[in-house]
Amino acid sequence: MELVVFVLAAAMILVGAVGVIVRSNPVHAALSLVLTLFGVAVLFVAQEAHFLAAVQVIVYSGAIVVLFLFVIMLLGVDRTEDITIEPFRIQRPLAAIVGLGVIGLVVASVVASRDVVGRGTGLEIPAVTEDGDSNIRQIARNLFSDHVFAFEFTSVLLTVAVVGAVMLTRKVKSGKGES
Amino acid sequence: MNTVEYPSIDWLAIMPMIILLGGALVLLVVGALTPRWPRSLYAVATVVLTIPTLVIEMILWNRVGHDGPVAVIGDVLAIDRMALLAWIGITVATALVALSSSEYLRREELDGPESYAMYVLAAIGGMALASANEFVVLFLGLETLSIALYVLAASHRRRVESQESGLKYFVLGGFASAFLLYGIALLYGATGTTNLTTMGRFLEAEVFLDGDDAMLLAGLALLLVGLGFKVAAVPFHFWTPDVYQGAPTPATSFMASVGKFAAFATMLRVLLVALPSRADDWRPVIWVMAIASVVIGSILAVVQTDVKRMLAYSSIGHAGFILIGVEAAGHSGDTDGLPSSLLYLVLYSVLVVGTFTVVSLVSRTGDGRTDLAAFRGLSKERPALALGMTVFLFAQAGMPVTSGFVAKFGVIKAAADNSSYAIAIVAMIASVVAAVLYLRIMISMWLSDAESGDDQREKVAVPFTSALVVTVSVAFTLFAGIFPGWLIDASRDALVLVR
Amino acid sequence: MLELIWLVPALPLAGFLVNLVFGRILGEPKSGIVAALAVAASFAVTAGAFFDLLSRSEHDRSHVEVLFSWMPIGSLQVDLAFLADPLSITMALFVTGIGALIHLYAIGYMHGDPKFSKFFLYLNLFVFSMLMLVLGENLLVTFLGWEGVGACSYFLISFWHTRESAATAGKKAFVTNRVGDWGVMMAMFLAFGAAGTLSYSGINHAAEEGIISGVTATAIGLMLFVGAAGKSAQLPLYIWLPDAMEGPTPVSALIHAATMVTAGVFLMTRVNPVLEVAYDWAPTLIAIVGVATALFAATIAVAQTDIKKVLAYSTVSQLGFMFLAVGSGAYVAAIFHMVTHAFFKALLFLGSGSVIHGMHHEQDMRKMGALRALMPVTAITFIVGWLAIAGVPPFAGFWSKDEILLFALAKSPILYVAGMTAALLTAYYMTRQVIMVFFGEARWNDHSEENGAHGDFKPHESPVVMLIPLVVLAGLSIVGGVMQLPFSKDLHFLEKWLHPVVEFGEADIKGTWAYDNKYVLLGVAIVVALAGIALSVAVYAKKKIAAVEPELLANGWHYDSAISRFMGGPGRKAFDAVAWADRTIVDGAVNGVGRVVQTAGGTLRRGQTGAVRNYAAFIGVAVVALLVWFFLRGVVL
Amino acid sequence: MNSLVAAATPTTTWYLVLAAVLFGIGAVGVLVRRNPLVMFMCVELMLNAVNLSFVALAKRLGDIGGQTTVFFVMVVAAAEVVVGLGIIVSIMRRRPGATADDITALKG
Amino acid sequence: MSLLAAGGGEVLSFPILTALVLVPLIGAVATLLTSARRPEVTKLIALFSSVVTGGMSLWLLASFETGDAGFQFVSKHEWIQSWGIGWHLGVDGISLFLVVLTGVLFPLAIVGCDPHHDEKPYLAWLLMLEAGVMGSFLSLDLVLFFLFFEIVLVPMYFLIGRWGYDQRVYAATKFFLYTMVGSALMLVGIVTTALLASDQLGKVSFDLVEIAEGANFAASTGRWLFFAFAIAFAVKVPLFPLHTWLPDAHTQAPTAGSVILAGVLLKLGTYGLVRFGVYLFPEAAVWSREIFLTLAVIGILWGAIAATMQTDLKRLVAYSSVAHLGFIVLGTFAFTTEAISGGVMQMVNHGVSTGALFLLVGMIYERRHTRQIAELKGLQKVAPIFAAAFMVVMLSSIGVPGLNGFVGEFLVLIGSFSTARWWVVIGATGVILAALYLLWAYQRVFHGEPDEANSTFRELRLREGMVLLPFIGLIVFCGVYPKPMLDRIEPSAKALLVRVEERSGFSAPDVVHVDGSDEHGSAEEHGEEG
Repeated sequence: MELVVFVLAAAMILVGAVGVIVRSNPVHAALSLVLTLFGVAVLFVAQEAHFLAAVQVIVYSGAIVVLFLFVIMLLGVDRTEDITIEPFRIQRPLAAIVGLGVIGLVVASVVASRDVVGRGTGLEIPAVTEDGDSNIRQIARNLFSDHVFAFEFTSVLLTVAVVGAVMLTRKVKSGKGES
Repeated sequence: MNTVEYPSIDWLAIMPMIILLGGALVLLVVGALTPRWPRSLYAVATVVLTIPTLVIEMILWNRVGHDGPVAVIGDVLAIDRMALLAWIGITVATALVALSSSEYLRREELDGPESYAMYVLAAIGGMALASANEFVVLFLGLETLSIALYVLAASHRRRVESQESGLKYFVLGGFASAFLLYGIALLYGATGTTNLTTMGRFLEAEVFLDGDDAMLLAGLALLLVGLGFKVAAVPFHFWTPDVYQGAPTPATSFMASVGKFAAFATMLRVLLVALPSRADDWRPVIWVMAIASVVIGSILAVVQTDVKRMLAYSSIGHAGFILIGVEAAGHSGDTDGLPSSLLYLVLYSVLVVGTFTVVSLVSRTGDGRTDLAAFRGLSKERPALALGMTVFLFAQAGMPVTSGFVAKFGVIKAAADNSSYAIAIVAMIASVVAAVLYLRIMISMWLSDAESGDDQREKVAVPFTSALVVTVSVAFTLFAGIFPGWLIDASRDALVLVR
Repeated sequence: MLELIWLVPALPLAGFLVNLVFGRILGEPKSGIVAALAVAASFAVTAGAFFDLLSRSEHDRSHVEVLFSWMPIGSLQVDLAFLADPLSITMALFVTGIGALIHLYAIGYMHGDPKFSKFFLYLNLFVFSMLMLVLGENLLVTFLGWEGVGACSYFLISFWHTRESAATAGKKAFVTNRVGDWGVMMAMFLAFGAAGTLSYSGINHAAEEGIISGVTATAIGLMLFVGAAGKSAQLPLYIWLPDAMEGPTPVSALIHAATMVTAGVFLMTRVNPVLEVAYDWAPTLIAIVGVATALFAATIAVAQTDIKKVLAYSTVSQLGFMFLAVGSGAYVAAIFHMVTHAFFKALLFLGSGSVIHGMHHEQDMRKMGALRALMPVTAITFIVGWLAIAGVPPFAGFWSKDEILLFALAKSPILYVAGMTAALLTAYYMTRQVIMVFFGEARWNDHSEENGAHGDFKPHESPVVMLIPLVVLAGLSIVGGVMQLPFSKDLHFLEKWLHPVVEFGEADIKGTWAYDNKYVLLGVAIVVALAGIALSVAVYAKKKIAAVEPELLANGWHYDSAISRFMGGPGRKAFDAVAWADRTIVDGAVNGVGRVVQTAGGTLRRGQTGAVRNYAAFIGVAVVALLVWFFLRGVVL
Repeated sequence: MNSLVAAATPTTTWYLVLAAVLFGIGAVGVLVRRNPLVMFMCVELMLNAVNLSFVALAKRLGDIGGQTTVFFVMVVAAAEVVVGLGIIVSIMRRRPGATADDITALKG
Repeated sequence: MSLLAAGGGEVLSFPILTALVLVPLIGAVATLLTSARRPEVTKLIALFSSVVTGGMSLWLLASFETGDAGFQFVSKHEWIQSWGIGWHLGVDGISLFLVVLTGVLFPLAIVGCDPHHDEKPYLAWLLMLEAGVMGSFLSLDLVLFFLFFEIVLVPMYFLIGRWGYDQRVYAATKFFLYTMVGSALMLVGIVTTALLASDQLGKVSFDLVEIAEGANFAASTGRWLFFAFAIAFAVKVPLFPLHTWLPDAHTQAPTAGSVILAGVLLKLGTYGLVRFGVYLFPEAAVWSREIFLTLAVIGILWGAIAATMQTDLKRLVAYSSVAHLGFIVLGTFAFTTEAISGGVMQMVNHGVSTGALFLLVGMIYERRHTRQIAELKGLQKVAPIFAAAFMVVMLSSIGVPGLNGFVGEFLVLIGSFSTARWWVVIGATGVILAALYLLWAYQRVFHGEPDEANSTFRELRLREGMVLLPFIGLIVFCGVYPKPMLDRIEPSAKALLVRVEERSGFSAPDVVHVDGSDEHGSAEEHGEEG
């Protein structure tokens, strides 16, 4: 059962991911991204991160991808991009090296040290109890104990984002020094 | 079971950030509600904002002196002297940049509270980054700083270069921080914690058999990628020249001062607090990065014609010098590396702000004239300014009686102390190569004759605020060059980290 | 009186200073008179010193007068000190004496020259240097004078520096002398290394005590000879002396005949004990070089047409004789000949000067002749000089030359024969000169219109100031011989006088065949001299025999021209090569480094394409590299 | 067959490997795509890969911290998207249809 | 070696050495502060401060305790404790006359030649340069020395670059970078030296004396360190083949620049070799003496030959410097009292005579606006006094006895002969070449009939004569009566030598009453085993 879920989700994820980088039309790419995000969400559930799964679906697939699509439409850059030609000759070989290298090496490392992961740390996360939100509870507790500073600090981050968006998109006053 | 055990909150420790944040918000809100403020009032407000911050940072400095370094708020923020040194440096740099950009923004018709708020918010991010004792906080701080910098880089809406630099910085930044984050993840997997102190203790205690630590090391590798990108060390430096050149000059100086300082502080903390037991693994990498940075930075700088680009490459070289200190710090029982790096950062931050301030003045309206030709005849037109620039350039070249010499001397001493002479010699030779570029700027300022059309050029205006910044920087550069004792001692005190 | 020995050089120096400051104000002729008086005064002092010395017993006829410590450092202690002993006083006497006369002469000769006072400035400076040279108590003071006279001769040769030839000649003299000076320096270093001092007494003493080993002594001796050869115009360094005739004639007389050129002989005599300790081949070599020079120069003199060139080569030749003497251990004879030669050669030069003066600076003998009548005093005195140099008894030259040949024979017949041949030639070419200048038909009339400036061209006798020295010197040339007459030991005044100086080095020829038959030799000498004269008369007066003046000899065996051709050709090329290497290789390397950096930068910056995707790719590759490293560290290593 | 299936229950390592692959694909995407938006999407892929590994590791370590971290990552991602799209919009306004390769005024 | 350690000389109420450094510095600042509208005031201030410095240096000379080998007038203060760097100044027989030379040369240079533009910064740089040079000669702390040694580049760079001739920028940059490469290595050397010494000293200290006293480096280490220093100095000297920056710098520099460059700046190199090379690493110095002797001799000949072939008068003089400096290095590495003292003498003498030569060449340029020998002719006829002055200076440079040039050269050669015989034999031929190139140049420039371009050549003016007079006075005096100098130099030179012999086992043969040749052999053996 678990296996089936994993395989299906993995398939979704990979198909989506590949889609993102091979679909020449940005809109399609965005949609394949959604597929991946869903897959990830599924695996979150499988890993008992229900809250994150929810957030994943809502924030990512919901907000972010929509934002992407919105921008694509806004700028009208939905014209297809020809993937077959590559202006820089070395780019693709390098990409191959990077992709395979990163995947290979990380996988190798992960596999090499699979036995020691989690050595010496606490017990398994308690399985779902009678009130089904223990995961959320735990996150909340963790959030407001260990990570309270980080949590508060996100406010700064978000302020930056907001102010940044304002600064960037305020329309240009016509004037001298145009370049 | 259902209660949350909140951590005790050391308000004083986070007061600087709170002040700055509050100030930034006030600035934003009030600024948004009121019409355009009179000249350079935003800047003044920002400076005013930094004063109490500095005071509290001093108080904290003394407190650490008495009670020793502590990690606060659930051990996520390290309040030790390295952090405080970084905080002070960041605060001062922010104030200087704010001052130097006030007239710039008016000139470029970009005036408004946002930029200043952005500086302040970025500074907060930098502070969090510098004292983060927890990878989550580190990541948040990093992103806050970076995102702010992306915005600042792209903020000159009339210059397409500015937006280009913003885009490049953003794409590559996101790319790099993904690696960083992945590194954190793997470290988390290998050690079961995201807290630097805990991780450090865990790794000290733990013994790894062959291959067991592969994940840990992979994480370390990816972590170094992220950090190396932030400090603009070769081979993660590619963004630097483009972004430095394209970004509005004050933003550039902000990146070069605050950005570098925070990034290096966190790099030192991560490597020395979380991963000291792995020094033998990461030191060689730092060694290579350091040498590559000094050499490539210098060589590429020499062939440039755009001053901002030159300074960008030279900043890569400087990063290399700082990395020499980091490398030294990686040797067991070393007591020079960390202080020398910090000393270098303190001196360099002020230096670079001063330099870029002059550049921003010379670039004239439109922030376009940053090629060597723009500096031609500056000695005739603005002798004092030219003299100031000369001091900065000689300092960057590491000439004695300037802070630059003290900085270089420190790291060289640290390197020699760990008998890594190769790196010291290479670095010094590279610094000679780099001297060429500083000389080239000085040549166009002092030695080259005026050419036709020079007199039609817009005059270089030197507004008071910028003059103030330059003066302060020059004074500091020379003073620290002649009487560096107190700074050296301060950086020495920073040796005791939260562990 | 000896305490005042320092006055001897001091007075000319004073004269120099006076002329230096007031020369222009004094002008002509006062500055000349001042100079002449200065030298005359120092002559007087010298004379006083001479008698003082004479009054002493033979073995403390030596007095050292220390002025101050010159270069005291470490084990090197050099004083600025004077040594008054028979040798130095002898030298000083004729230097100052003849110097005074020539000063007097010059007052007349330089009449009307715009740089009149400057001439005497130099002349005084020269006399000062020369006196430092001869009176020096140690090699270094001598060297001071040695270089001083070199510099002065440079000034004086190129006195008419607007003449390219004069300037070149001066430079040539200085540089050639420098080659010799290198030798002197080497000798000083060796001597210091060996004896730990530079004072003559110390060095000679060390030599006599056998502290200086044979090898070192040989080295010192030869190095000094290199110096002497430079200063005294011996093979192969003689080339500068003929050119030196570019200078005013009094200069030629004073410097290039009487005094400076004899410095080499003086120096060798000074250190005769060292030569004595040296391996035997060293003096022999000196003797050979000497006689070779004598012969060589004589052959050249045969074919010269310039009145002064003849005398110049004859000077070289005569100096050769002196070195023959030195090489044969006949130091007394060397000094003897030096003195007599000083008399008659000065006389001859001054005479020729008088002729040139009378001929309005015409020096070509082919344009002279029959001047006997027009300038009688000059003619007569000149003839006296001629007889003296030709070796006709009882004139001075005869005795000194004979003494030298005596010792030469004692050393080796070959030297004697060569010497005799040289003597023969001397008689020949001097007679030739006298005939061409004073006898025969006048060859100058036909040139009268050419000398447009003074169309009515008529040679005239020189003024009295110029004639007085001639007469005096003529007298000395006649009686000079009495200093050292061979007939009996009691007549060896000079030998007795110099004995304390040369006793160690002087060769003992008693019992040799030559010594026993010295009267035969006298006869031979007379015959040879007369033969030479007769031959010359036959050729140039009677025109019995066609004159042999091959171009080869006229050009001095092409020796000089060969050297200058080498200097101008390969030598210059070599120098150019160095300069080229300095520019292109040494400096090229420096600029090359710069270029390398530039190129490297140019190449590297192509990686900075500006395309964000490339950057990402490069970063990615770096990531992989990092991962590889750490993976190896983790798994493999 | 069945037993085989039963035997092969996905362990953390499977997740980590999957994440690595996803990360790699994302990285490649950044290198090969020219449309800034799509490049940005690929960065999102990479972040998701990281999130996945965090979650998996959190499960394996029995430490909720991992999941909390993911939460923060999402926040950051959101913020990045806002600013990133802002930048892209502002540049695309001036250079419609520009690809990443066209934006190379600064180089050398 | 307590001799050198003893902070000899009476303790002064007034820190004369510090003043020597600070007065010109203050003068420089003061010059900058004067108003541009009153140039005469500017000049006056500059002149005043330089004259005061000169006066102080002379006072130093007067009150210097002859016969004391140690450092005198020592002023020692803490500066950067945390790094063990101190403000430690002192003067001994070796540095004394260089200080005096500096003090004397600068006023003359300031009076002697005016810049064509921007007099104010020109004077300021010049004074800053003086401060730097003084500091370098007086520093007894490695870092302090490096600081001055390096900072000297800046004023010189601007003097050449702003007030030089057509190729000035190239020349200035070359000069700056070339010297910087050397000092880059030296900095590493300095740091390493102090750190290695700290094990034996028990603390990190850059104090020259403390290190020299307390530390004794292993042979191999010492050699590496020595070379780190030596390369820097070899560039500065300049020692063949690192000399090519010199002709460019000299030729392009303004007259005052050349005078100072030749007069004192080059001496930084030779002085450094003595003070920080030989004194600090005797063993390494002895070990490598053959290399330096050979390079020195090559330099002597190479410089002379290259000089002969120059067509530019100033360039010719520059190359002659290469040759002359070769003698100094030769003397330094001969390790005998005579030779080392002679080397120091030569440093001063070369400063005087070459300085004067550059002044004269500068005057020629002022009048004719060319330095090309080919374009000059027959000047002696139109300007006899000028020619005479040139002649005297030239003769001193040729090394005619009775003038200063000879003393140094002679002492170097005679001193070196016992320990470096064959090098001396070759090197002495440089004396011949010197006569060749200078006389040839003189003939081409001053002899002959002047053409119309040169027939209007102006005779020496009173002011110029006043500037030249001290030079000529020194030339004659030092040549005739060098004793006072030698007496002050000798003890320090001896002490240095004693140290060398103690540390390296090298012993200069005792020349007195022993046959040179045998001794020579033994000396060589010592040399090799050292």
